[in-house]
Amino acid sequence: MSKRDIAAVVFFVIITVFFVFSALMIHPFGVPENADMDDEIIKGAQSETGTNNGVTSVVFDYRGFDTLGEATVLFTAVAGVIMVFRRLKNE
Amino acid sequence: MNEMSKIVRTISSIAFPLIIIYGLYIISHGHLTPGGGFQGGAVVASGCAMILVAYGSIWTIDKIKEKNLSIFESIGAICFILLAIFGLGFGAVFFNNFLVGSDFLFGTIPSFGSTIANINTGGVIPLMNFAVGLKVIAGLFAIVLVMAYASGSKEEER
Amino acid sequence: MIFNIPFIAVTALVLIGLYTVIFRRNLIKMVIGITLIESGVNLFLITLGYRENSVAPIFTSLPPGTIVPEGMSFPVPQALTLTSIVIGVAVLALMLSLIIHIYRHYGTLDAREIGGKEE
Amino acid sequence: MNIIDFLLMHSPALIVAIPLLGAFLTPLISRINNKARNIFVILILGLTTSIVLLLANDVFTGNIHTYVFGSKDLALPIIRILFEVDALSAFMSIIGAILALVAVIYSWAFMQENTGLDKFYTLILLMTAGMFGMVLTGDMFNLFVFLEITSIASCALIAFWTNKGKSVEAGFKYIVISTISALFILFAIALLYGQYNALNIATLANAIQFSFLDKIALVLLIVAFAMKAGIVPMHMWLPDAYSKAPASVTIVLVCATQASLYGVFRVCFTLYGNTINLSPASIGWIIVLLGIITMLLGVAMALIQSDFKRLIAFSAVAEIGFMFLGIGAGLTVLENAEMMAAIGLPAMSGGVFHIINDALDIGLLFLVAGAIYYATRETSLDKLGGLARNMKYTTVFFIIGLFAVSGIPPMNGFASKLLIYESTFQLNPILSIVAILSSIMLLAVFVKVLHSAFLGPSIPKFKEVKEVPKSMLIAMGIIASIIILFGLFPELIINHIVEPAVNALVSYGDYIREVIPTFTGGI
Repeated sequence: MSKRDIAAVVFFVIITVFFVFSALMIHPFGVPENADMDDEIIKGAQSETGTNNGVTSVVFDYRGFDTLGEATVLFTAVAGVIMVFRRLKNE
Repeated sequence: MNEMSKIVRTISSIAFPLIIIYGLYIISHGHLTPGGGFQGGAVVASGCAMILVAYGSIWTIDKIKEKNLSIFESIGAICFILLAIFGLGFGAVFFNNFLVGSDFLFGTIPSFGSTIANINTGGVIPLMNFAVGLKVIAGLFAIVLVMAYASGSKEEER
Repeated sequence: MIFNIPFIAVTALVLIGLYTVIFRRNLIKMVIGITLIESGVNLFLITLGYRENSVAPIFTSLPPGTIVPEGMSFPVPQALTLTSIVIGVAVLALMLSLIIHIYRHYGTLDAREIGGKEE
Repeated sequence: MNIIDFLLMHSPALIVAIPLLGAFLTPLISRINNKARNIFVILILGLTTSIVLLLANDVFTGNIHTYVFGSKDLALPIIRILFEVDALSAFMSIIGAILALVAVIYSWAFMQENTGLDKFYTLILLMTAGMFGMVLTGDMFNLFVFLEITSIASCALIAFWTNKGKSVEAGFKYIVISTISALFILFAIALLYGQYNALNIATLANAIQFSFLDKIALVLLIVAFAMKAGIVPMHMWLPDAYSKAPASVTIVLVCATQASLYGVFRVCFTLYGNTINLSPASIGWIIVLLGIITMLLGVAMALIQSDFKRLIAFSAVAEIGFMFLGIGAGLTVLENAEMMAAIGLPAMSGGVFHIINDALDIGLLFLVAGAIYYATRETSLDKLGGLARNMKYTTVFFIIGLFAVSGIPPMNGFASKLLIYESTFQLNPILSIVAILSSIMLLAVFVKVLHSAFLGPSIPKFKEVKEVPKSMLIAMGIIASIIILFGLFPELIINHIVEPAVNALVSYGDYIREVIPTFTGGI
């Protein structure tokens, strides 16, 4: 095995340990420890944003700027793909 | 990509309008039921991709150029960011939901708890859903179209 | 312990993906690995937002007897997952189009062969 | 309310929104003609730069700006996205604004002969907007989103010359590295969210218990950001990406790398600042060691390169080492107030000052390399020669960059490196000797370039080479004049720009207290 392979194995083992421990130590499924932010959002969703859908109220109102970012990511990818497949001058 | 057999083309022509209507329904009811601009846009874009697969990329790129799709995408994105900037004029901050509680379009506020669906709610959210929907339709279809055309034209060269 | 199955699935997905990215040489397989890691992370996010016996946070025709807000699952992780899925699609599209170009230039998809070749 | 107050109040949002709107409009504007598009892009970035300077001017006096999206007041618990601008964020956004503006001015002539330019400018604007978002945001998930915008845009731009296999390969390498690191960051965010049900940086910093899961999240965050910032064990992608991208992209890419460096600082100092129970001294020594290794490796690799752009890329790696040396040396004495005033603050201001100097010096050198490529279509040092006869201005700019990067007065590199040498000498003489040695080696590297590319006998192939067009000269001139300005008046810059940033880095308490008034920790 080359040095590079050994480094890859070590990296993989360390990350494995991290992920296994985090899956073991996080709170049990279905019993969150803390719910401040989400309770506040569910309570306010109808009166503040006028939507019946809590998820949409988060996506487009409470965290609307994230959605702008998300739309921008898609825009970036489209621009990137079209640019990569553009017609070059000498072709 | 070459066009497929006549059976496939006919079936996809029949299914295409239904898929479009279903996608538009998901977009326009985003504030009431599960779904929204991204999901509905993805449905419509996959309908368009079905047409692309059935008729072939050369036929499709004759009908609609990726440049035009890119313009549509820009318009969707500009509408979205303008709706955010309008909040700055009305409510003095970005992403202010300035239509909620007004007598104008989509201004009704539903009562707390379980309610029946009323499409005239949500403030700017339905408008944003439409803007994002337009953007996603044009964007995803442009990606698929460009990639299909580029990988297809290479095959012909060989 | 049986209730923690989603977390086990998350770990499995992430580790299979990571294994594929690190130890496979084929570029398409690397991309598949990245997609697997991404699904694992998305599953993790959405799992964190579940409360026992809860319904989706949608008020239209709510089942009678639902307590608000305790009887509803969290909306924020769902929104985050939505964002992360769209980002994943964008990255996937770009990676695949670069792979098409790499294949045109080098005629192979093996990462090591590409690294050794001159143009 | 007059227009200045209005702009100042909304500036955190406008700094991101204006380039985004510009990017969305560019495909429409480029329908008119190319000249209109170029002017439009320059105008958009000029407007953004002026708003950044307006905001920075206010922030450097000690205010911290917060901006809540969608609501006027800041209600607890924070459920909306929050932008929080302190002096460090303002400092980083100044770098980004200046270099992005220079990059588009340079591109006018440099990219003129290429196709697909409307997408090129769109992506440059998107990359700049993503960078601003990364440094201004106060929300972890928002940071992830903007990180992705930056990396997708830069990946597409690195692969701009798709007719060259190597640049497509560099782009692919970059996107794989950045996607994996972004997914690590997302996983760490999910860990934090699962425990504390919050995404706001200040709220999280207040709530964090430093449990085992938090430690995992910390390691994942630091590994991911360090991978993107090109710190030594994870720098493989950096020389490829820097050397294969068009020169005007590289200069923005330098800023994007530094925005990731900002991510490391924000995570270490603010998010975990209150709870990290390793002593700052030991973290400081780790950072110093990392800096020394980065420096030596970068210089050693730069010495053996024969490709001009690759050589500059490796010296960029070495420059990152200087920043780490300065900031790490400051951390080692953080707990001792006397030593801090005597050694720590100068060392840290040297390190932070070097961030902006590195961006300017390396940026100028890449622009010179791009100019040579434009004129001769060649970047290999073995084939170049005698260019000083025909390209007088470019040679002058190269000499300015050479002096600046190797820390010779009266350039800006001297000001920041002197601070680092002086303070590390008091800490441990070996450190400063190694730093001076690397500087001298950098000088040797670039004198070699000067000799082989600009001086020497003229090569028949390059007899007809002409000086590059005006827009490229103007772009290089802007950076060169800023370099000389910083070199002539270092005190002014250090007092008004660098020291507020250093204070923001050290005193994380103010950042948290701006959102959560009851927070008591912090220096």
